Amino acid sequence: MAYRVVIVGGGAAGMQTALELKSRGIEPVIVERDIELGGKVRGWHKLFPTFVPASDVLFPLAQRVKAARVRCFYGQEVTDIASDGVTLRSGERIPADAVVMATGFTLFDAHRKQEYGYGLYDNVITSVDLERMMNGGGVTLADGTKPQRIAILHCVGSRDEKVGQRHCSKVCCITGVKQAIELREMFPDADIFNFYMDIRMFGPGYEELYREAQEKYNIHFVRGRISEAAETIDKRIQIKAEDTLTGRPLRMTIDMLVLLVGMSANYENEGIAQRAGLELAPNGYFKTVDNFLGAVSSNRRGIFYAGAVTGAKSLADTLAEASLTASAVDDYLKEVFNK
Amino acid sequence: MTFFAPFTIPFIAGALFMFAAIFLKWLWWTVKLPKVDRRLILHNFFTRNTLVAVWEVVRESLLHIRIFRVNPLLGYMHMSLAFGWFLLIVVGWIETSVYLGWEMIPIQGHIFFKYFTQVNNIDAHSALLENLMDGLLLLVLSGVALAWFKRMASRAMGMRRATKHALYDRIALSALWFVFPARLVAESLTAAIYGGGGFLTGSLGSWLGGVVPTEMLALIYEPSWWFYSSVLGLFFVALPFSRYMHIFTEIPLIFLRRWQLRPTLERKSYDNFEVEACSRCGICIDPCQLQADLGIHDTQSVYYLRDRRYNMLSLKVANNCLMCGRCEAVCPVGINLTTLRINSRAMRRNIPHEGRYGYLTNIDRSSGVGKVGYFAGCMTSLLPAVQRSMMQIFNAVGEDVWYADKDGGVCCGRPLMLSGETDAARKMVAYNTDLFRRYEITTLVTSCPICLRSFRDNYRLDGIEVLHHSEYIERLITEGRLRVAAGAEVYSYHDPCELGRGLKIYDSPRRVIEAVGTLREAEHNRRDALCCGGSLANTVIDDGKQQRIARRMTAELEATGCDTIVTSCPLCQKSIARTATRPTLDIAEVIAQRIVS
Amino acid sequence: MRRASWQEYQKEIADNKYYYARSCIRQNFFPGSERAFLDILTNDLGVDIFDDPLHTSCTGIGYHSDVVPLETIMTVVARQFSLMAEAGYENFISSCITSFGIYNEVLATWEEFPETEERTRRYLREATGRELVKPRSIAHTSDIMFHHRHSIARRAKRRLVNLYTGESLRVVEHIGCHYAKIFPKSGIGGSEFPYVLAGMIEAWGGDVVDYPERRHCCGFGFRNYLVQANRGSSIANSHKKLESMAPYKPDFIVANCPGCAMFLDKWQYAISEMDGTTYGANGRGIPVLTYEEMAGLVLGYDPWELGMQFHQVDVEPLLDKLGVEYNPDAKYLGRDGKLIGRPRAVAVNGCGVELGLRR
Amino acid sequence: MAILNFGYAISRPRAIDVDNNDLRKSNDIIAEMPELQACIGCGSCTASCTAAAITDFNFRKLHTAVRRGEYKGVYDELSKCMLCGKCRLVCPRGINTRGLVMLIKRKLGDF
Repeated sequence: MAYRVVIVGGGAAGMQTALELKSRGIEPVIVERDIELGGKVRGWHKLFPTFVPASDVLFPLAQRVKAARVRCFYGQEVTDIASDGVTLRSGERIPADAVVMATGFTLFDAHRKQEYGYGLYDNVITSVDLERMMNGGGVTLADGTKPQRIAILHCVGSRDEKVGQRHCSKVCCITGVKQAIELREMFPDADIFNFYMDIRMFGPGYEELYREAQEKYNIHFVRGRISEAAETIDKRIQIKAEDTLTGRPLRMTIDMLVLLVGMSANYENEGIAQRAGLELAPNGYFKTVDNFLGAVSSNRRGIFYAGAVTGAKSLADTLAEASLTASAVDDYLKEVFNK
Repeated sequence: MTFFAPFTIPFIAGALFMFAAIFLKWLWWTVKLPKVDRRLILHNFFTRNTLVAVWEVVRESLLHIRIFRVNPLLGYMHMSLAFGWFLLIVVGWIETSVYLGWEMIPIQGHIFFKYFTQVNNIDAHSALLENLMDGLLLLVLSGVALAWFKRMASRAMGMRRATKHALYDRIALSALWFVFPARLVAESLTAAIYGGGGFLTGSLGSWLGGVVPTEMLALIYEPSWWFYSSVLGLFFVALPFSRYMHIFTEIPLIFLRRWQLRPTLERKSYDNFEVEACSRCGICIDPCQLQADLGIHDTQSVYYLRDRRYNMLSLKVANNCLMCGRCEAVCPVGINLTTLRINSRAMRRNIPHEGRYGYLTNIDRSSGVGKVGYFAGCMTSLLPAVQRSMMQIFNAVGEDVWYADKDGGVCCGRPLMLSGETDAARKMVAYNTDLFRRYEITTLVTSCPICLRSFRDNYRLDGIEVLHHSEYIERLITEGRLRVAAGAEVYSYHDPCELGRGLKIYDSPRRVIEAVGTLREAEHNRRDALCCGGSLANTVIDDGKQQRIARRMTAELEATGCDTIVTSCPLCQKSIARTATRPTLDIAEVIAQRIVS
Repeated sequence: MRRASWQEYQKEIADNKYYYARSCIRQNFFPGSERAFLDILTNDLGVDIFDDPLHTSCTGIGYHSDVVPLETIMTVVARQFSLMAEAGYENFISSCITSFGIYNEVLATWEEFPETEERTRRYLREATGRELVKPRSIAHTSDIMFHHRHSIARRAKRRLVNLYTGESLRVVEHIGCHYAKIFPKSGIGGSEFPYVLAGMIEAWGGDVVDYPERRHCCGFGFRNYLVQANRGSSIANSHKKLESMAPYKPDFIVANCPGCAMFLDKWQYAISEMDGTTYGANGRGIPVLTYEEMAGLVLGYDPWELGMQFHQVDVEPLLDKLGVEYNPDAKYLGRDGKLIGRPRAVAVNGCGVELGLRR
Repeated sequence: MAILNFGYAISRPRAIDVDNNDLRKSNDIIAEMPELQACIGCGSCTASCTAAAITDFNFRKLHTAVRRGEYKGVYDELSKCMLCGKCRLVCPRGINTRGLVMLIKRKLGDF
């Protein structure tokens, strides 16, 4: 009889872990809170830095999960976990030989940065909204017209003590560059400004894309964080920032403000961790044993992590880590049960 | 006897127009010469220089010896056209004189002599003269054929690219191509109808007489002379405005140059002689690394001079030049290409306002005491190892040195000159001159060839000996003050443009290197050495292009199999080091490593 | 306000029994407003409020201008609190935004650095023989007015509606910086979208204008105004706000800070004199009201009783829109019925004088 | 109306006013040398600058200001540059700084 591993979360991390486990002859069970698989990548338009459609990654993954006949619970929320199984909100318990936490992250709620007027001004949107617009009917202002001037603000809900988000969300910088290029292609005559504190281009091809955005696509990069946004009488948005490179305040009126929202730890992590005796990092993500050989292991044997549940990660990193998780689970099962 | 026929009118009009235009041009340029230049002419007129100039005119304007040196076939083409035509005129004149005695006849009488012998029934059947004239015609025709060939396949002529021409030139060029074939046809037809002619026109004539009906020959006889006269006239009218003006410009240029006139950083009338003396032979295109390495085809000296001459010089063309001097080194006319280019940049300079560089007053960042001054240069401050090596050398020989810019100094001004901001550069020149004078140094050593060039060419430092550090080190070694240990190390040396072609310093660095190791020459060296691409003179090409130029140059140095690449310019060293796979050192570093105490 | 987030920033406000601390600027420039506050609370709402003649300036202006040291101001604040305790009250309300900021700052400092509180207790004891008793609650008087806004609405004689058009009046509200920018939690609605004045305006029938520079400072800034060399910077801030709000054609401005009300009003005069720009209708200024004046007009008080003749910018056009009956001839009459003097007629001030003569 | 003198004037805002700045020259400059946009503000140019060592010349600030449409005083400031080219050698993004100095001067200057 095959060992059974419950994977909490059916996003990219969960699916990839399931497939890897299956190929190792272990029976994965995915518990997904939503009504379908895919997680945060669902609804995303294109992936950085190569502009590959997100569906080109997500669909094959979901297809393979389906083809592998992985058992999935949909619309079920896990409230408690232990190394021998998980408990659903309904009270039902799914026993297992090991558990993988792949619940990912929560998007930072841009409402919390009140000064940017998200939810208050029509043309303040988040990077996620922009992806949805690109994936759907296209990008326009609320009144259906084309934006002439667009600002993209980096680090909304990242590296911000004021909202308790000390960490860098890692993927927003490159997303901002990617979206700036996409906007430039949609609106060749628009002025596009990226407001940033630091530009962190850590991945392969990222720096090259950044430079292309600057030189080829003529994106203006302003080193300074927008301090506040206000609506003008004609429904445009007046923003204020410091252009730190000239050491002077800067103000301008734009048609659209895109907030690059960061990744937050799930609110539920705290309760789950407390009850399961798991350690959390100060930023609310689950804490791994270490960053090296124990990068996917929790402090409780039999409970493993995959993907952004332990910190902000790109899709590429998440997929890679999921395979690692499966391998670690395999090793654990062999060690514990085959002795 | 009559020496007039209606068909000669185009020729006469063209010739009159041409000589008038040339005369006016010469006059205008000469009148506009600055006082200094006119004084130089007066001063040198009755000297041996004038005779030397005459000889040079023969060698260069007629025989084109220098082009022969670059490429014999190309040289032959130029020589056959220039010297052949010249002889045709001279021998033609002798021919008429032989038949008619020393009678003065109008110029068209000489040119269209074959026609007028028939009109005037002159008995002109000297086989020697006819064959000689046909031989000369054949010589010129061979030149024309080569010119055609060069258009079609310039590579065969030893050139990768042929010159692209302006409209004026196309007219003159097309006319010129037809001049001699037209003459051949006209003279052959004459021979066909009336007999006579040498081995070329005579044979062609008798063949034509055999195959073409007589009525037909009679019908095209007159038009053939009309055609010949017309293309000649057209060529003459176009000549003063086309590149063929070089024929008549090179002659005065040779004299002026022998009389010591030179172009300067500011434009002046003398420049016209240099600019219009360009025959657009295109020899300057091939050595240009912008062309060879980057495929840039619009900025080489030939195009630059063309654009400047026709007042269509764009700033980009003026600025897109490394000023490496490789073109200047091969220019058969000896035009001062880099100086001209600088002064056309200067024309579009900014007008500096009074307060500009006001911050230079009361600044002194020098240190140390000594009669020998060391000026590292701005770039050298990015290469601390060079400075440290120089200090080691100074210490080893116990030299007391005054350091002009150990803590960062004021630029020598040459970068500004290269960008055409000559007047701004003068402020740096004044500042640095004053600094050197104030510390009463007697020797000034610099490790930057750019600074060295400005110190020698643009500063007035009488009483101060200005040396490149390679010259200084060479002297220390020769005088026995500095003892160095020779080793087994194999070096290859890169000649910096400013040092080599700019200041003709090729041997000092080589002797210094040979004192400590083996030197292997790269494929292009000394006068032919490649530029590193980092040149300050070019503000158009981007970083990637600079690197491509450097990479090819570095590859040549590495192909020598050397252990270490040596150069003696901080800018070159930076360019080489980023593209080389083996250590790149300044000459001072090489020596400092080998000092025997 | 379109934004409901103000509800995230709430604070406890006592319903009754207030100890009233006055404002230096308002006593001098808007004496009618403080009077009106006491009248409205006592007479209209029947609330117990104690106006203590013993309390002093909080010395905040001196503190922010670097002439009063921290220890001194803490001791002064401690004295006000102990006076309140002696009078038998525990809900401290301040008429001044600067003072409100000071009280909050001092209390927070005592909280964070208990040794400063100990020291202050000692100083207070040594200097006055009093014991420090900390208040149960601290509020600004606009908080109190906000707290009772619905009671006032029920008693209202008129609403903030333009009599001629039937439309709600467009009101620019301006919140003093020290109300919530120092401690966002200390203000109703926080620092980004404070609701304290907006709540009153909405409760009384007006429309709140949300304009780009709404959050910007009026420019008073203590040293910015107090030092003449810096005054250009002070006026530039009001100028920026006025430029930003002008396209919305506000009917009046209401402020909850003594300095703001004063500067938004008086700088309009200075700007019109300096570069000829006025921001209200018909080449006049935009009237600037205190929230007590606004409340007073809603409750049917006489504008001259409210002290509105003290304004730089004429309020008559606003009174006309609201349908307030007033006696133009009584505007500059003192309590004894004699003329107290009339200001020179200028663009923003001088109703009843031919406009043509001035331009 | 007589302008009254109160002993002070309304201070000009210090902010870079992108809305009202004339960006045409700035756009021209960027179009001619797009690499200007590639500046990441590291400050190497200014740190190595020969002129900056003896005066307050700051190329990074100047070209950034130009990109925002702030031209006032830039020409005069850029005239402090000696064009020595050290900055070009140290720029991590390989920007042709000397070419830029000349381009900006040309666009803002007197020819």
